[in-house]
Order: sequence, then structure tokens, then C-alpha cells
Amino acid sequence: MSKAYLNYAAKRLVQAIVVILLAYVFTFVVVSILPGDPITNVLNNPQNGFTPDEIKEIIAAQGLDKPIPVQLWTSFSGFVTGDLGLSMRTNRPVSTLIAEVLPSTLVLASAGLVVALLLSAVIAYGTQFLPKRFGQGLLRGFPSLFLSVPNFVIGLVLIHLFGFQLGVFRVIEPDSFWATLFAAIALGIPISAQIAEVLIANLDHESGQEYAAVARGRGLGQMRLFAKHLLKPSSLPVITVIALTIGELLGGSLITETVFGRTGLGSLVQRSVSTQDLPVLQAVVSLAAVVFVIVNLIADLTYPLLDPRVKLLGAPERRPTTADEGSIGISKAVTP
Amino acid sequence: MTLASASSASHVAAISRLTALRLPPIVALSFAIVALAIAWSLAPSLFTSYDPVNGVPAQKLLGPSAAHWFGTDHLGRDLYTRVVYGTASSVASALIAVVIGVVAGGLIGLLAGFFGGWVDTLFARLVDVLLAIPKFLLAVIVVTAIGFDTTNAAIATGVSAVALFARVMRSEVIKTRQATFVESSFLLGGSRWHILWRHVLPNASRSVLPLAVLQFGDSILVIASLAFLGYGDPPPASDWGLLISIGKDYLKWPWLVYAPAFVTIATVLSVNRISRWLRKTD
Amino acid sequence: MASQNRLTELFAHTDATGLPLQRSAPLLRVDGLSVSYGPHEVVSNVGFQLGRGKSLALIGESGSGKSTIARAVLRLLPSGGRAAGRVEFDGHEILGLPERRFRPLRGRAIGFVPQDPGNSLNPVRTIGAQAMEAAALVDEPNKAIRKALILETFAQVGLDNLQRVYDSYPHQLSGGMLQRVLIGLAVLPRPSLLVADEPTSALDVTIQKRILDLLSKLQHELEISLLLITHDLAIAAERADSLVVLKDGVVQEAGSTASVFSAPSSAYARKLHADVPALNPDRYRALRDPGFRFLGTKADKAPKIEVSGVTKTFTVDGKVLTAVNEVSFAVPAGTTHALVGESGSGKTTAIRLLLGLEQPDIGNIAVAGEQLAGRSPESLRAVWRHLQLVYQNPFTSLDPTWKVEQLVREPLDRFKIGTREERAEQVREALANVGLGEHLLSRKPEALSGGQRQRVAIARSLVLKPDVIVLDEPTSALDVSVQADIVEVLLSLQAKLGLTYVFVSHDLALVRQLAHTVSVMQRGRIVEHGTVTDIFERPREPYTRSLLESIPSGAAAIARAPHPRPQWFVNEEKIA
Amino acid sequence: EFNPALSADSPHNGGDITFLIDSLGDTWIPNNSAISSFQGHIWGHVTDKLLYVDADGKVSPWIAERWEQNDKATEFTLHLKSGVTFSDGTPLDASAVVANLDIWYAGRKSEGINPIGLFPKTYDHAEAVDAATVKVFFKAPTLGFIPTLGYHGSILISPKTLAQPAAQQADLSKTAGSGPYVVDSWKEGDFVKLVKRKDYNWGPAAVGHTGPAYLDTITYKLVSEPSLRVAAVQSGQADVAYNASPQELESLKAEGFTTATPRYLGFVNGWAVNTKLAPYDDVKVRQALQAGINRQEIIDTVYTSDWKLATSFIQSNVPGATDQSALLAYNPEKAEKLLDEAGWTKGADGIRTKNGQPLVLTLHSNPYLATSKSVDELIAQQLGKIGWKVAIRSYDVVTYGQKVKYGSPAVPAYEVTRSFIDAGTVASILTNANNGENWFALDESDKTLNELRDKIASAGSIESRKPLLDELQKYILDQGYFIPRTQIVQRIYVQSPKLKGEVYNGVAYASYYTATKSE
Ligand SMILES: Nc1ncnc2c1ncn2[C@@H]1O[C@H](COP(=O)(O)OP(=O)(O)OP(=O)(O)O)[C@@H](O)[C@H]1O
Ligand SMILES: Nc1ncnc2c1ncn2[C@@H]1O[C@H](COP(=O)(O)OP(=O)(O)OP(=O)(O)O)[C@@H](O)[C@H]1O
Ligand SMILES: [Mg+2]
Ligand SMILES: [Mg+2]
Repeated sequence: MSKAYLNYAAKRLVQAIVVILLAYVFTFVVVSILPGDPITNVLNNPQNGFTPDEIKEIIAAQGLDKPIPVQLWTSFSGFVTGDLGLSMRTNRPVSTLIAEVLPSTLVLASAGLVVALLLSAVIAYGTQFLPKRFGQGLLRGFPSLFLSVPNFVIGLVLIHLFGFQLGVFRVIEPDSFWATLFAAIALGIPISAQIAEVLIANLDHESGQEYAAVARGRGLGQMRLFAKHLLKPSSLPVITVIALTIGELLGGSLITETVFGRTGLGSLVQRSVSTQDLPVLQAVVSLAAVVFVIVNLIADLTYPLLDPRVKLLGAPERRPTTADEGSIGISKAVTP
Repeated sequence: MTLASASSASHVAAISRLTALRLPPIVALSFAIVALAIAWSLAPSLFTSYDPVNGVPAQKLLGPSAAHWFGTDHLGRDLYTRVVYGTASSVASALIAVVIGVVAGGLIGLLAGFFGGWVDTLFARLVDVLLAIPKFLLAVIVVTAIGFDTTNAAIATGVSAVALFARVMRSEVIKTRQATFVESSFLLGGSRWHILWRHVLPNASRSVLPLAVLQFGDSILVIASLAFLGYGDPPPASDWGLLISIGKDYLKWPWLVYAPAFVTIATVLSVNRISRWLRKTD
Repeated sequence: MASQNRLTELFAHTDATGLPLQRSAPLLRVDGLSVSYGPHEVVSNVGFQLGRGKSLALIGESGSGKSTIARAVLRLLPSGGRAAGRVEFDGHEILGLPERRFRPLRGRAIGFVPQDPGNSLNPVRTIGAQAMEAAALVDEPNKAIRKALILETFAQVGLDNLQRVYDSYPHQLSGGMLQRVLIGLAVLPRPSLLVADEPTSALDVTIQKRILDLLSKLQHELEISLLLITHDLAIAAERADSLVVLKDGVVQEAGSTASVFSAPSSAYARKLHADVPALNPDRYRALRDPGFRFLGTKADKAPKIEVSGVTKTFTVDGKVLTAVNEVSFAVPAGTTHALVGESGSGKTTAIRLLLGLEQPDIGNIAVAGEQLAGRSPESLRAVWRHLQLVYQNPFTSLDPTWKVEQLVREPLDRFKIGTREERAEQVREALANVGLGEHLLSRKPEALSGGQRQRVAIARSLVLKPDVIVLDEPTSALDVSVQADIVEVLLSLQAKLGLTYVFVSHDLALVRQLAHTVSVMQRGRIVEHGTVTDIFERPREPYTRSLLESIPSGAAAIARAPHPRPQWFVNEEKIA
Repeated sequence: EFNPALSADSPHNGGDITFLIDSLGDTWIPNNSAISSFQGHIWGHVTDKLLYVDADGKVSPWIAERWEQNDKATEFTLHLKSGVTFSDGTPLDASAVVANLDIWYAGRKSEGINPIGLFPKTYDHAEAVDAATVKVFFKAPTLGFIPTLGYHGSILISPKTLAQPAAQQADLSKTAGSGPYVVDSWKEGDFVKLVKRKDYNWGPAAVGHTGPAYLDTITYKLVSEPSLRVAAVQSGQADVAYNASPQELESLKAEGFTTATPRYLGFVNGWAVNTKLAPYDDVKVRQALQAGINRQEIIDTVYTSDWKLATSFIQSNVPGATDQSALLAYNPEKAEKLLDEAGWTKGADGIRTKNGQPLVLTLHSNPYLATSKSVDELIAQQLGKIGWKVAIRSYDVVTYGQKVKYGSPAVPAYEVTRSFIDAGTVASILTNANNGENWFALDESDKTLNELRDKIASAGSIESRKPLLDELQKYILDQGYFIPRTQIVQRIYVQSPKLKGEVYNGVAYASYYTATKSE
């Protein structure tokens, strides 16, 4: 590994840590804008019959009457030392709550990613082999269709069709294999659309490149051309896209888990949002940011190793001369 | 005679203009659907004679028919009417989201890309933070912080799109800033601001337009998802996402879900098509 | 004839009917070929023949359909392209052949050398992996032997360091090396026909000559027929036995190189001939020569531009690179000074220093007596009023969102010159000066041709009425005929307005046509300078000499002048 | 060997049921969660109470076999059943009861353990006289103490559990009660699985069974979509769906499923009107509101025939409730007339105005009642016809808690859903005297109401209190202080026909202690 690469890696690592810490502060500030918290709320409900003095006393005991910066500091220093605090809503350690639900979300998210990858591969590579007129056009239409269907609608349809009509899975056992599979399909479909779109664009781009024609001029058939020449360069940029969709997987699980009745990070967020359980929200958002940042860090660090063309970020800009013109810059269609 | 020929001439001109645009039939259909959605939101009363809020309780939960295209809901209201009247808020909120995303994100990207240095570093970290938080989670948190209603959901959706636009704008600006024509304008006496507003902004914005259109479709979905989770306006508002969300409680009467879902899908699909077409023709 | 035997084999197992060999027939025979992309026919009824072991050049301006014909012959037309007519290869019609039966011919019988080496190899695979594909076309089961064959071929095309090349990725090699690799891959399976589509237009002059020499050598050694595509008449004349001149997809003239070259019969071919600078060194003599009188007056007047001892270094990846090294030159008012040199020799950097776009590490630059070093951007603006730049690439130097009128008026607006009406008047005048009509005022650059764009760019610099215009390869992105127009405009403006030019180019033939004085640059240094006559007629440095020798002159064609009747077939009736 | 449990006519033993519920609430700290309408289901099976209150409000012995009080109602003596143990083995004796009473009253606020808000604030202390006798002392007369012991907040928890810090108490599996079931496993936001306690032998006599429960396990599983809960029961994947949508009940019944719509003891669903806020300071406007609502249409449209028309502002099953239907009849003509008299004239757009101000009613849908929004929408239509402009706001639980309060200037009508045990406590809530909640923002201004309140408080017996209560109900409804909508069914159960024998208590919770499931 070159020194330039290590330099680059170190720089990216520092950046990643800064982003995670900032994300923590950002969430705190956003969530603290609203005056209110689960404890005060319960107390204020007249049905519970607390007197104003009692309410004040309880709130003070929780440290909720302290100024926001003080609360932020307490919470932030906890976070840095790995202490996520107690959930205001359930009074249990946030780390326990997250540990309880994380496996389920991880299973769902990874299954969703697998579904998305399979689906996008089938669609994108199908566009290269199906007959021009009919099948291709249809396949090419899939990504935009997938992107246009609200993902809760997909979920509702799947549950009704496969859960109730066909009885493939039991709705009240959302963690069973089949239920997880269908949830993963609901989660994966919109994501597959994004990946497939990039993949198709890349395949089109690459097969239109001069080198593809030259390789065919060397006597390569369609299949070999695809397998040997087009597959790798068109799939490599997808790594970046996949890394970016990690966030979507986590965000999408919010809805998918609600629709499928799964208990996971998403439903934890839902419950915490509706009660403004600040410590839990903080932890989940920070966790999401950590995951996102790490995955993207890995993608950024491996990409230069896989793709020989990439120039490392942060290398000084050089003005190209005519000798460079037509040389290979990486200008891939990485649509957001 | 002359009149007829004049009008047919203009007709021919119109057609030739259309063919000059080379509008594929799918795109034309998409424009038609979007136009219909806009018409629904501007003048809903032209498209239906029913009342969106007051129904006939005795006629609740009727299936689709000639009288009620999309059937009726649990309070005996015509669902088609509710969809039509819900368009304005669905479309307007998506628009708010896009405007927030484009203006805030665009400005951040423009300044970061153009000035570079610490301005860039500062904005880049902010954008990184926004990017690192899953978009939908961010929208949920923001809407929690500012309160649950459709406008706030739109604002939250916009905020969650800021990073995207900032990033695209920044990279476009950097690309444009290094373009030869920018240096050329500099040599011809252009000041920094002149170059920023007259050269960099218009050029960098070109790729932002199709993205904004795409984001419009996406915002409809995100806002619908927020409404679905109950973070939007309450009934009797009839935002599309809300309608689907209410409909899911009455799954015995599936049109309550499928009709608004269909309208949402058709609109978003059309918007996506248009964006794709814009990208291609650019 | 080894390659002939292989051809027979190829057809034997692709063509079940086993047609008898037509030894007498030409190797390639194109007849009535038309190609259209969608509704647009871009090649119409083209015909020509290429004999075994012979070479034929297709020439014509950009967009005339040369590549399209090559692609049609290789059956590699991009999607949407349809070909009609007959293409016979070795006596067999190949246009209508099913892809399955045609494919074995590609590479094995017909090799292809593309135009742009940078984009013609898969960037994410090593050269070796891609070479193996070509080697697979040779009937050789042993992988080690196949690799040896590859390395041998690499040596044959003049590459060094064979194993390194084999293991490299394309971006790790220079354009010239890549083009050698591509030629090697094309000849490795010993095809009987090589189609080379502008194999050198992306390369430096010096490398261009080496590549063309290599092609000629291989053609003779391996008895390959060569279909060479080029827009440069001089190259065609030097390298091909016969020529086909195309314009807008239609054959204008065809015949043996010598006859077409020395006595072009069609107007278009004549213009093509006239526009090649190398063939017409004195074309603009009348416009240029008056400028020489300023050279003598050096003693009385300070030069308009004076660059003395300027050095500029860049630090890239920790390495210090001296782009410009102790460069000095002076340009008297009203004359043209040319900076020539191979790519990367520091020409562009030198003029950026001159314009104040970069600051020199050491040295002084004076324009009209004013020092540039250490000036603020504000005071540089004042200098720029009198000192303007025309860029190499008119496709990137004009803002695509602006209209011509705005583009040309921009400098007036910026420097706040004149009233609205005056500005409009000056815009029209500037456009008229470069020979553009007012109907273009409301167009955007994308609606203009390359030549028109470059004229707009020149008008833009002219509108401020500067004394000095710096031109960085202003025509290298353009066709020869368009180049000739632009050069004419520049020279007549100089004659009319007494402008001073600093002209950067790597095309020495062009420099010879228009410059008064020349500096030859190599690796950041000026190795030789003098008047244009001195440099071109009495070069002192070997480097200058090698540059001069690289200029294609069509000399070979002239040598072959009394040529027997063309033995190839032309659609005579199509040549109006 | 003869086993009575296997004999033909004894109830079927064994079986597992799954109960689908829309939420499992927040914290499980017993004190903080005891009155949550979701967690109440679990506490009802895991814990016992000192007294039992049935669906008709009748109080009967449970862990306390007998009780006495002094004349001033400041000292109470409870006599406990013996042999009762918590599931951690600790005996449920007098000291355990004292520990519970103490923590109900005071909580441990600094640790985040709240007091039970509704426990009498007059509590002084309690003493264990002996293992089976507890004496409770109050600083002032506290008539409500005994009914409070049957209230769903007053669950008995092992003193060992109570001694634990809050974070431990929040882990449900670490909590020990004395109920017929114990927690087998649970996951936050997902499920709670209960298994029966084989040695349980102290059920309330009022339910007709005191031994161990019949069903082996009960699993409370969170499924947040109502339609999914019902569909799961329909397809046999679960046994009980909680809070189904009323629309579906008819067809479910037709399909043979058991539906239950028990009513709790408490106020009906309706509005407490803010009389400080114009125009609701005008009795005529309030009366118009009372007459302008078509309550039958609400039941026909939003609900089913299982819902009952409101006959007063308290549910008709509460002892002491009287029938005031005449005051609640739908009479739009009367309403229009009243509004005309009050100076509200109808404009061209059908909306009434006075001095240029439109007649506006802003409703805040109650987030705890799923059907509340639909009822609001329907009422908006009804009132719209007589010239009211009705705006509907709906907030999530959190925002609702912050923004919507009795007497707040933005809230002309506060939607009540509220249970109580004894009608005698009602009157004191209504005004602001003695820590009252001042529902109608009247303060002390309504002499009639104050007089009735005081008389009810000082009434010596149920009999003498009855006519006073009747008068109170008539007065409040006639004044339009309270606008009833329907009798409230806050808990709707859809149940597989195989499951039988469940019992609903005074707060409408289903107890499966007595239930059996056939194969
Ligand atoms: N894929 C395509 N689709 C449509 N039109 C095309 C396509 N490729 C080329 N053309 C058009 O066909 C004509 C001939 O193009 P071609 O590339 O053969 O010209 P050329 O002589 O090789 O030019 P150059 O010297 O610039 O390479 C041009 O007008 C070009 O615009
Ligand atoms: N801004 C820069 N940073 C680093 N290196 C540079 C920079 N500008 C030029 N160089 C390097 O300086 C050298 C001279 O470049 P320059 O562009 O002046 O050459 P040129 O003679 O104009 O070549 P061409 O004919 O290809 O345009 C090259 O090696 C180039 O890579
Ligand atoms: Mg070409
Ligand atoms: Mg240069």
C-alpha cells in the first residue's frame, strides 16, 4: 500500500469520526428544539392526578430542568465514553434496548440488501440480453416504477397477498423466515431500483465505449464481451451506490417494520419519536450515522484498490495538457 | 377560408414544434398526468361535484361505481373527490420540500464549491452530517421537532434533501469553476460575483433541474410515508398518504388503499419519467 | 501466402457452400454502400476496392463519414446504424452474413486499430488480459506460448519493458504506447486486412510519425492490406497507394495517390490540398510578410512583450516539476511569435505566466513596458484590456448558456466601455471582422460549428481592441479546412489592425505559414529561437530537426508521381 | 386415580392464547405504568389487588378479606387473606401491603419512580398490626380510599421488587406479583409472554373461581395495525384482537367471532366546555351545541349497535347514573332557534356570524381513542348544517398532552375519556375547589353547581346522595357544560369462538384467569 493511500485513509478516518460526533450534536440540537419530554408529558396528563409541586420535583430529579448546553454536555460526554444513558420512556438502559432490537433490523436490512442486489442484477443484466424491442423496454421501465411505489404500499400488498390470501407466512410471527423474506422484498424493491438504474446507466455507458467496439473487433462475442469487459467496470461504481443506500435501508426499515409489525430499530424509533425519548433517538441516529460512515469509509477505502483508474481524493489538482485529453478520468454515472 | 388555412398552419406549426421537441409518447402521457394533477390542485371543484368533507353517512364504504369512481369511505364520502381535493396539499407540500432542498442545498453547494477553503470545509462537514443520517430518519426527527402537520412534514422532507442538492451543486460548481470559459470571463474583466452568478450558477444549475424534478416525485412519496406514519395533517385533510393510511384500517374495502395509491404511483412515475427525459435532452 | 491459407480455412468453416477461392478478386470490395443513422443517410453509395497487400486511404473533413464506412466494413456500427449495399471480403459478401458466421472473421481476418488509444482499452483490465483475447484467435493451445507470442508482438511494434507493459493497466501507459499496444493486438492474429481509423490524430507529431512508420513497416512485412482513415491529406499521400476523398458521405474523387495528390480533379480535393499547411508553406505570404519589417526596428523601439529568465515550478505528489525553465523571448509589436514544442514542453504554462494567470518563481515579464509580476488582480484587469487570450478548445471556452451576442459583449460590459448602442455596434463590428454574420447573434454555442465557435472566441478578444492576442493552439481542435479559414482571419486582422500575436502550436507547418519569429521549447526550456526562416531552413538543434522531419509532406506520393493507371474500381458516375 | 380437572364437566385445562394489542406502553416500572391502558392487561394477570370492582361498580373482597373504617374516615383497617405469596416467594403479608401503600403514595421521585397520581394525597402512614392486619391512617377524611384499592393503579408488587432501583424495576421479568400468571419472557415493543402459576389459589370470589388459571400461557403480542390484528384472528393465527375498528364488528359477529365492547365505569365520551371562552360563555350557544348533535347518527356511522347512546354525562352502568335522554335529543330546529336568539345569524355561505365573527368550534381529537377523529368529522358535518364552522386539530399523544388542557384559551371543548370508581367523586372534579380540575373554567362562579357539589360531598348515605346526583346531571347537561357524544367503549375485543369464560372488570379489562380454550 502506497504512502499516498495511507495518507488518504488516515484523512478519511479522521473525517469520519468528526462527522459522527457532529451528527450526535446535530440530533441533540434538533430534538431539543421542542419543549417537552416523555416524563413531563405523562405527569401533565390530568388523569394521572399529579400536583404541580410533585411534577416539578420529579422533573428536577431527572435533570430535565438544567439548561440545554449542560444537558448536551452530559449526554455528549456519556456518548464519547460509550454510555448511552437511560431511556426516558422505558427507564431501561438505551444500550439494552438497542441490543434487543438490533439483530432483527440487521437481519431485515441485510436480507433487503440481498433482495435489492439480486433484483437489480436480474433487471440490469436482463436489459443486456433480452431482445431489444419488448423485454428490454419492460425491464428498463422497472426501476422508475419501483421508485414510484410508496414502500408501505408494497408492504401492504405483500402482506395481504402472501400473508392472508395465500397464507405463506403468519403475520403475527414477523421474524419467521417467510415473513422476513417478504419484508425484505418490500424494503429491497425501492433500493433495487436505485442500484439497477446506476447499473443500467453504467452498462449502457460502458458498452458504448470505444474499447467495447475494439474488443468486438477482436472477435469477442456478446457474452464474452459482457462477462470479461463490461461487467466489472459497470459494477464497480455500484459499490459506492450500495454504500450510500445503507442509510435508505435503515430509513426504510422504519416503515417496513411498522407495516410488517416487526420489532427493530425502526419501530424503536417510531415509539421513541411519539414520546420524544431523546436518549434513544440520539443513540439510534448516532448509530445510523456510525454505520453509514463506516460502510462508506470501507467503500471509499476499498474502491481505489479495486478500480485501478481512481485518483485518490485530496491529491493535488493538476492542470491537464493535451496529452491527457482523452485519457481516462473517472466520470461514471453515479446518480444520487 | 383564410381563417381555416391560418389555423391549420398554426396547427402544423404546433405539431412541428412538438416533433422538434421529440416528445416520446410516454413522456407526453406523463406531462398529461402531471398537468391533470396540477389542475386538480388548482381547481378541484371543476373535477367533481361531491363535497370532500361532508359525506352521506348512509352511503359509507360503497365500492367503485359510475357514481363513485373510487368508491366511498367510512363516512360515506366520495373517495375520488377526496383524492382530487387532497392533491393540492400533496403537490404543494412536495413543492415546498423541493424548494427548500434546492434553495438551501443549492446555496450551500454554490458557496462551498465556489469559495472553497474553510467555507467549503465547514459546509462539507454539515452536508456530511446530513448525509450520514438516513434521509427518512432525518425527516422523522425534524418533523418531530417542529410538530406534526403536513407543512412541517414538507419542511422536514426538504431538510432531508438539502444534503443531496448541496453535494450535487458543489460538484457541479467545482466542475464549472474550473471550466475554461470561467477563466476566459475572468480574463475579459469579470469579477468574482459576476462569474458566480452569471456563469457558474446557470451552468451548475443545469443538472440540478432534472434532479429537482426527480426530488419532487420522491418528496411526494416521503411526505406520503410521513403521513402514513401519522406525522401529517389529520382528517378531514385528504393528503394521498393520509388516505392510504386511513384506507389500511379498512382493508376489507381495498379500494380505500388502492385508489389513492394508484394516483400517487401514477403521478410519481410521470414525474420520474419527465426527469429522465430532461436529463436525456439536456 | 500464409494469411491466404488461413482465410480459406476461416471461410471453409463459416461458409458451408465452400465457394471457390477467387484469387483474382480484390481483398476488399465495397460497392454502393450507404449507411444511415435513423432517418439520416450519412454515407451514400460509396464504392472502392483494396487489393491484397495494398493500402488505401479514406480522407475527408470531420463528419464526412470515414469512420462510419470503417465501422460498416467491420460490422461494428453503433446501435441505430444500418448499412445497405455490398461489401465483399475475399470474394464473399459479408454485409448480409449472420453475426455468428461473421464474428470469426473479426480479429482473425480483419484487424482494427481505433482512433483514440486512450479509450480503446478496457481501463479496469490489464493490457495482458486483453492481449490474451487477441492471442486466443491464434490456434495455439499453450498459454505460455501465447504469452510469448504477445511479448514478441509487443517487441515488434517497438515497445520496451515488455513485461511491465503486459502487467500494466491502460492508464499507466502513454498514448503513444497504447497505440502501439493496439496495433500489436490488431496484427497479432495476422489478419489480411487492417482497418486503421485515424490511428495518430490523438498523438503528438513526433509520435505520429513513428506510429505511421510502424504501420507501413508491418503492412509490408506481414503482407497486410491497410485501410487507412485520416483527415490529413499529407499523411494519406505519404502512406497510401490510393485515395478516396469523401465529403458528406459522398465520394468526391478517387484514384492513385500520385494522381489525386498532384492533380486533384475535384474542387473539394483541391481545397483539401490547399488547406494543408505542410503542402503550402507560403500560402499567406502576402498577408504575413509585411510584418517582417518590424523585426528590423528592434533597436529603436522596446518590444511589445518581453519575457526574461522566467522559471515556474509545480509540486506534484511531492515531486518538483519545472514546467518552464529560464525562458526568455521578446516580441516586437505587429509581429507573430510562435512557441512550438511537443506536448508537455511548457508552452501553455509559458503563456499563462505571460498573462499573469500564474506567477513566475523568478524572472520578469513586461507587456508594453509594464511589469506583470506581483500585480494584484485589480491592476491585472487593466493589463488584460490590452492583452487577450484565445483558447485551444472553442468547445469549452464559451459558456454554453450564453448567446453569441452576450458572449461577445461581455468584455465591454465588464470594462464598462461605451453606451449600449456603442457596445452593440462594436459587437457587430467584431463579428464582421472575424467573418460572422449578424444572424448568429442570438444563437448559443451548441448551435455553432467548431470553426464558428472559434471565430466567436476571437471576436470576443478582439472587441476590446487589444494590442496583443495570445493564441494557445487555436486551431488544433479543428479541421484543416476550418483551420485555414481561421488562420486567414487572424492574419488579415493583423495586417489591418497591427496586432501582436503570441501563437502556440505543435504544428510546425502551420507555424511556418504564419509566424515571424519562433521559439522551440523542450522540457520547459527554449532550445532554439530565431526567425521563421532561420528555424525552418537552418535548424541547429537535433530536437528541432526531428520536429521538422515529423511533418508529413506527402513526399512519398510526389516521388511516386508517374503512377500506372489505378487498378481499383471507382463509382465514376457518382463523382460529379 | 381420579383427577377432578379431567372430569367431564370441569372447565378444560391448558391451552395457549395470543392476544394482539396495539401497544405495549412505555416503562414497566409498576408505579409508572399501572394505569396505562395497555399495560393494565398484563398487570391484571400478573398482580392482584386488595379489592375487586366488577363491571357494575360493585366492590368485593380479594386479598383483603374484610375492612373497617372509623367514623371520620381517617383510619382504615384491612384484614388480609393468609397464605398468599408473590411469585418470588415473598409472602403477601401486612408488611408487603404497607410497602406498597407507601410507594403508591410517595414513589421515589429522585429515582424516577412516580407516585400513583390518584392515590389519596391525604395519606399519612400505614402500620402492620400483625402479619394479616394493616392499619392505614389519613390526615383528613378520605372516603374514596376503599374504592381506590380496586382501581387499576393499585397493584400489589413484591417488596423485593419495590426495593430495586428504577432501571431494574423497568425490566418486567424482574418484577414479581402475586397474580395467577407470571412473566415468562418479554421484549420491549414486541411481546410479553405469561405462564400460569400452578400454586395460585386466591382469586377474587366475585369471578367464581379461586384456584389456578386454566390457560397455560397468554402471549400479548404487539401488532399496531388494527386491520392486521383482526385479520390474524380471522385466519386463526391469534385468539384475541384488541381495539378492532368498530366498522368490522358486524361482519365478524356474522362469521361467528366473539366480540366484546365492555364499558368502563366513568364519564361518557364528550366535551367539557370552556365557559370562559366566547361564544361558549353564552348558555344558549352551549344549549344549541347540545341539541345540534345527532348522537344516533354517530353510533350508526362510526360505531355499531354495540355502542350505547349517552343518557347522561356518566356511563349508564355507573351506580347513581340517571337517564337524561330528553336533554340530549337531536333537535336542529331548536338549536337554530337558540343560535338566532343568541344573535348568531346565518350568512350566505351557511356559516353563522355575530359582529362579523364566525361561529367557530375548534376540536382537538383525543389521541387515546381511535375513533375520535371520525366522530369529530361527523359532528363537524352535523354542526355545519346549522351554521357552525368546525375546525379539527389532531395531535400525537405528546403534543396533545402539552397543548390541550381544560380551560386553555385554545380549547373551547376538551374531549373527555375518563374512568372513575365512585360517582361521588365526580362533583368535586368539576370545580376548582379542593384541588378540583375546574373542567368548565367556572371557578366558583356557579352557585348552583357549588351547592350541589357540597351537598354531595357531605351526603351520609348512597340513598340520600342519589337525588342530588340526579339533579347534578340534569343541571350540567341543561347548562350545556358537558356535551356527551356516546357512551364510551374504550376497549374492543374480537375473540376466537374457541376462547370462552373471560371476565371484564370495572375498567373494562378482560381477564383470562377464568377463561378456557377448546381444541
Ligand atoms: N451513432 C451515431 N448516430 C447518429 N449519427 C451518427 C452516429 N455516428 C456518427 N454519426 C453521424 O454520421 C456522420 C459521419 O460520422 P463519422 O463519424 O463517420 O465521420 P468521420 O468522417 O469519421 O468524422 P471525424 O473525422 O470527426 O472522425 C456525422 O454527421 C455524424 O454526426
Ligand atoms: N497547475 C499545474 N500543476 C501541476 N503541473 C502542471 C500544472 N500546469 C502544468 N503542469 C505540468 O507542466 C508541464 C508543462 O505543461 P504545459 O501545459 O505547459 O505543456 P504544453 O506544452 O502546453 O503541452 P500541450 O501541447 O500538451 O498543451 C506538464 O508536465 C504539465 O503536466
Ligand atoms: Mg471518425
Ligand atoms: Mg498546452
